[in-house]
Amino acid sequence: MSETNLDQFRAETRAWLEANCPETMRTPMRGEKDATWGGRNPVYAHPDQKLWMDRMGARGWTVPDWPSEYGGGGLGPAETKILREEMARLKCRNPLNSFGISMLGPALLKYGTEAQKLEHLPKIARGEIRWCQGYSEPNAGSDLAGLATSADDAGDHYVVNGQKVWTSYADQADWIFCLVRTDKTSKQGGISFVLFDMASEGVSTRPILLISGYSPFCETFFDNVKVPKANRVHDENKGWDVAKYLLGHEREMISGMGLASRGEDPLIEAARKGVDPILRAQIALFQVRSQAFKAMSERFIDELKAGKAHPAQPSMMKYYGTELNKARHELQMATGGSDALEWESEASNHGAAPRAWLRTKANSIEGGTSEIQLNIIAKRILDLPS
Amino acid sequence: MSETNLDQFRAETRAWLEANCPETMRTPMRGEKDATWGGRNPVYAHPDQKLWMDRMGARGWTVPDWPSEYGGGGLGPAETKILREEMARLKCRNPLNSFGISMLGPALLKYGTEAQKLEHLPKIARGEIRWCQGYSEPNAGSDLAGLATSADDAGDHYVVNGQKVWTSYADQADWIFCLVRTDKTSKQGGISFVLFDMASEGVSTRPILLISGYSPFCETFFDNVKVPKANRVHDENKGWDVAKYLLGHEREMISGMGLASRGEDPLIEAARKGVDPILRAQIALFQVRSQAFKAMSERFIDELKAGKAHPAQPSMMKYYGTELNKARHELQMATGGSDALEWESEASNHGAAPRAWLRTKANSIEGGTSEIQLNIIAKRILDLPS
Amino acid sequence: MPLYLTDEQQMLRDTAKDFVAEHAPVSHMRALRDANDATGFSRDLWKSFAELGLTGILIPESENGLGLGQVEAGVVLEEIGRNLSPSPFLITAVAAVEALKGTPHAACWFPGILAGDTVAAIAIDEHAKHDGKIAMQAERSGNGFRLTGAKQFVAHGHVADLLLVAAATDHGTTLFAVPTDAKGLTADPQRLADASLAARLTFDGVEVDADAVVGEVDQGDGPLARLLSAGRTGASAELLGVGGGAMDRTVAYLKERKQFGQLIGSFQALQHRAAHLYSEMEVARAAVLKAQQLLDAGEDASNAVSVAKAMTGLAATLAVQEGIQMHGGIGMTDEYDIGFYMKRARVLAELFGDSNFHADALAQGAGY
Amino acid sequence: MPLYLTDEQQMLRDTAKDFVAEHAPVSHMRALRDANDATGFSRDLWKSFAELGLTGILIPESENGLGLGQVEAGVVLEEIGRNLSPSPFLITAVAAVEALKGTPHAACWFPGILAGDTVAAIAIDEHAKHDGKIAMQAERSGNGFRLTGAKQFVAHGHVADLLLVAAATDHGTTLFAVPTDAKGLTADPQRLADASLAARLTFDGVEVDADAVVGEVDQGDGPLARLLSAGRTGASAELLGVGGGAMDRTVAYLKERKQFGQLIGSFQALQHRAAHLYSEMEVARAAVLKAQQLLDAGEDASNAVSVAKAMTGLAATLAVQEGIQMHGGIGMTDEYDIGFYMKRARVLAELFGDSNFHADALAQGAGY
Repeated sequence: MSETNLDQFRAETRAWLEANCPETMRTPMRGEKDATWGGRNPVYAHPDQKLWMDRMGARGWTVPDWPSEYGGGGLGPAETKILREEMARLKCRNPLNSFGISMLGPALLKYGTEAQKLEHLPKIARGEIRWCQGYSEPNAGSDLAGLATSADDAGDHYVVNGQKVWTSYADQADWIFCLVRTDKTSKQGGISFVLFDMASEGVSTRPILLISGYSPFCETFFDNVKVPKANRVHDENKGWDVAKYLLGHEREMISGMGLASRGEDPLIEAARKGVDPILRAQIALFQVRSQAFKAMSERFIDELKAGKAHPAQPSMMKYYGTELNKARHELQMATGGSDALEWESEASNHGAAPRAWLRTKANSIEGGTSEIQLNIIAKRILDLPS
Repeated sequence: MSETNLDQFRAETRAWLEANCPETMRTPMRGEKDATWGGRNPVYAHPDQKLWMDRMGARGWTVPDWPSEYGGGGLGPAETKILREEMARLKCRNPLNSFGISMLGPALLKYGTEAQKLEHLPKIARGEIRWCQGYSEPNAGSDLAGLATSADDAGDHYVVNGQKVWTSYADQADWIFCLVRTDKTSKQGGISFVLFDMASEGVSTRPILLISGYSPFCETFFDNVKVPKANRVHDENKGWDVAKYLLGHEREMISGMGLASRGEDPLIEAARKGVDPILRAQIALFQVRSQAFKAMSERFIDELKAGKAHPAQPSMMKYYGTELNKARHELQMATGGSDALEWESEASNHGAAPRAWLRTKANSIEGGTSEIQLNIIAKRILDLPS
Repeated sequence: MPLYLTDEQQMLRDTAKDFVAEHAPVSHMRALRDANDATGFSRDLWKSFAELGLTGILIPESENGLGLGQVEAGVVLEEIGRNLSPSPFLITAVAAVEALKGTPHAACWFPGILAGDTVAAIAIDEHAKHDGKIAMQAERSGNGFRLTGAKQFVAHGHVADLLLVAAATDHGTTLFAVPTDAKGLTADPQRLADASLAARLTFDGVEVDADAVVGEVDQGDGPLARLLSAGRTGASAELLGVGGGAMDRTVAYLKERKQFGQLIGSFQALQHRAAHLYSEMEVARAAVLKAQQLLDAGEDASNAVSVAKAMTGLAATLAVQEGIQMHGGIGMTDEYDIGFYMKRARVLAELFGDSNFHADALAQGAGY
Repeated sequence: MPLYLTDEQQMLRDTAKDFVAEHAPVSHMRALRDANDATGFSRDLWKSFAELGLTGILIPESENGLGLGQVEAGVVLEEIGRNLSPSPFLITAVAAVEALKGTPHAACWFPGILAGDTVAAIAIDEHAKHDGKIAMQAERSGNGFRLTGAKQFVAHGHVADLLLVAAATDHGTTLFAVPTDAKGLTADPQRLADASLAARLTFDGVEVDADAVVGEVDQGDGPLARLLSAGRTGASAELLGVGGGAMDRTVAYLKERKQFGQLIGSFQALQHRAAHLYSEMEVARAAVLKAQQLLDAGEDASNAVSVAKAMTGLAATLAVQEGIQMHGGIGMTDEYDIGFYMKRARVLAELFGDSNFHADALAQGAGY
């Protein structure tokens, strides 16, 4: 697209967003509850969330760079960037949070059959189906090779038995993408990647109460769940390839956490109101890393799109971004003093600050611990010996 | 000794020190060159150094808690502490720096024969013989079990061949205490601890120029050096016990490094003159650890004397103290700015600050690296598995 | 005085260790939380403390207490910290007793404390950060004073019998011992992250008699300093227990959890981090004992107290952070106790000034 | 503009990499040091830089330069840093050129710079810490000014042909281009820790003409800001090379050194530290490129420049510290190059403001 056409695209985009993004969706989110997840049984803190999601979904702008035949916006990189910039300018909220968008979608685009893409991607784009991820197991932690959930061959389908843990929002999800063992003789080689409806017979979930007082994760149990083989993505026993590809996308998403959210940085706002001189120094030094990492995130995305990023670079982003986010919340707790210790009061928005702080402690654990990322960097980027 | 007698001892000690410690020996040392090492070929930056060493040596107060029959002061713990306090009060310089005092002496007191004690300890106490330590070897680094310097049995003596490295002041030392391999079939079990004169035929040294521009260490070569078996300390092949015992004493000494030297803390003095607010914060937080470690040093010495310290606690002291000392000098360099970068000028006292800073980088390497200390703490104190 | 526990102190430690672990382990705190307990601690447990004599640990023998010092109080506090036991011990038996000792208030309040009936609260903080500034006004009113203003982060403030309040008077600061049923005083208890309760207090022209003054009018800095020294040192000791408890659980977990077919405690990167943490905790322990001994010897301890509070804040924070990270996913679950350690450490780190506050105090004290 | 090097920039990098590694490797710097070289760099090497056109990298094509930007200058500086090559490039070809560009002084000085004959020096600092404060006086004197005062940390100050001096005038700061043979100007060269030379300058009533003013009288903040932005960003790029060079050598050493019968690079604790270091260096690299691109685009880059300088200071400092520690004993010897990296990093970290200075500037810029 030429410069002139891009300018025109920007003008049209701006006009459309101004006309279609409700005012309420241009205010900062007050917490996780304001996030829009869609799905069969959606929950909206405000009706404008649905309006905004539907409008964006209809244009495919929830997934602007996916092909339009799969419900995407069909935009090129330059247009996608313009859309992102214009949304930032207007402070538009994200119209749809979705593991379908950030994780499964890219994997389906790469490994899915045409039928799988046509079936699942448009529903993801429009927020009709909410997905969850079945990777971790109670005894496999960071060690996916120890995966035990079994999928026995029963002709045209598999029979799945086992247990997953840390399944994000499994109790609210409609479908799951799931790693299962189809061959017990090999470790990483015996894993397949399958999709199935959480309403299938034999699926049950149990929320896990976290130290933050919230339950974003579940234990998920499979008791003789029938999964059609047509729902397997990529070849049998090749699920590890899909999983690795998808984990890279997950890390990319999670690594954005070190950055301040759009709009004012609450840490800087607190510092402006006055903090002790040592905390001020700590915040200033944090800003150095935080702003440098912001540049790193931009560089990483640019390099990724240009195919210039080291394949293990997502590990570095995940490590650095999550550690930074933990540090940010430690500093925010310090600025808040005893106000930020209140757990239930109205004034504290029901303990938003301490709950968010505690929630960040999982950042460096979920999606591969910091230790795993450092191992990967050491081995795959620095080529250090075993 | 009763309280009254201790008070009397304090009064007498104070009077004696006031009468016998030259004024020049009550001024702060301006650098390593002001240290008194004694030996056959002593070097004194000021003649009072010799006077002060001789006077203290004659009373055995260079080693106040050694038995008087071996040249020590024969003082009990309470008197020793009083002497130390009174010396600190008068700001007396250390009369004698000596690896004989800090390392070999304690090992000889524990493992030496009566003849060895009588021969060596009094000369150490009076600063007549300067000792060096032959532990490290070029390919053995932190890994003493890989020790290769051989001592072949030749009846009443050994014939020693090999090479040591990092021998502190070997080019200025009179005698060496040295680990040699007397049995090649066992690793740590085949090592013996021997003493010999550096003037023996076949001994040669080569100073190692360090990044600080100084050469406190040497490579030391042994070419068919004859060492009488009577010079072996403890049993043959039991040198490892002596070495470990001695290393503990060395670490104890080195761990004192995290503490500011006597008198004004130069870091605080610099902070008082004005530093940027972030450096001020860093210095303040450093002071927390530095003063806490001062308490830890007191606690460690008290526990050690009472036999309450964990046998591996010297590793913790060595680790913490040396890392703290490196941090201290990083901060001092920051306070000094470009003044502290000058390497040769008169104003900078020939680069005292940057040379001292660079010197500290060896603290966490010599006498067992920080990594080795952390291994020891993990294994021997925390009992973590291999 | 050598910098380790005497045999007697060691014996007290053994007693306290067994007692607290048996009567108030972490499960006790969890049960109170799950029951949404409105008191913030168990009154029965407080009675048991009294029966052992512990509530009077700092009360002179002449007044029927144990007549012991900060070292001994710290021994108890460390076990309270290690077991995350909700208890008025720090505020009542340590900080308040230290402030009242030697004043006419002692005769009034000590018997109740000794009996395990009385609980005190301390109202100093007026902002979210402890900053040592007292702006709340106590105006002269008849024979006494009228207190107007607000305080926050007042542990046990909603159930206390006695309130120690610092307020500004004409020519300085004055410390008041205020009965909690005084008219015009309202307490709004808030559940904190660690499930403890602290109140926001509002003083709406609260009238107190002249004899509510602790020490002299305008001379409150003295008793306040004693209160804060004991409170800070005690909080440091409790933090030592919290950090130490977190570390012990974590090291134990490293020895039992397997990954990639190996005990995770055999991974060198974790070993080094655990060893570093051990070192920090040991150094913090020395700093606390130093402060306690100086206070007990009646020597100037202000620097040492700040070092102790700052260092335990740093070390315990590291302990709980490493604790959660090394536990991995299960460390994030409410079901495991390690998360409670993180929450409690945060609250104690903030109490009576955080590490930065005390580092800054050290710097100011050193003249920079 | 994507945040990576264009193909042309990548080609320049390859050229610079080969050229600097061949003509000015660390052994070149070592040889100069061992010879106690009094110039501080090799004039022949500077000529070679000129022959490649590099001395004019920022000089507009219309004035016979390469007309490139900060990104390209940084590419060269990174290789200079990686090889610890003593060179006037940063001060002369980057900072000074940027200050003189578009002024009448360009015509006077650029030809000499392009030819590799002219070397510049920059006299800003008046204290041991770069603090941005200019107190040195330039009094009106006849048609010109009389400069009195002292400057320090002036790289190449004793051999430069041109001196850019910031001084206080009646209503602001003025930047002067002073010939180094001016009467009353004395340069006292000092060997620094990294074996480079920097001068302490004394101005004893140095008379300069009015046309020595760069830009306008009292309006020196403009050219000074351009000079400092380019100098800081350039120093950041050089630090990236120093840190990167130290890291590369260290990682290589981890793959060759054995201890306890194993390559030390297989020890997980060292692997994690190396991986952390890699991450810091990558983040620093992004920060530098961001600042360079913003400067080249003519956008406000003051925050980005401070982030770059502060972040490279932190990352390179970690790189050299880990470098020495992981090399163990031999890292402490003068014979090994890794120590030179530590020394050079220290000097560059201090140049034009250290990490703390820039973190503080960020804080002030953000209004806290």
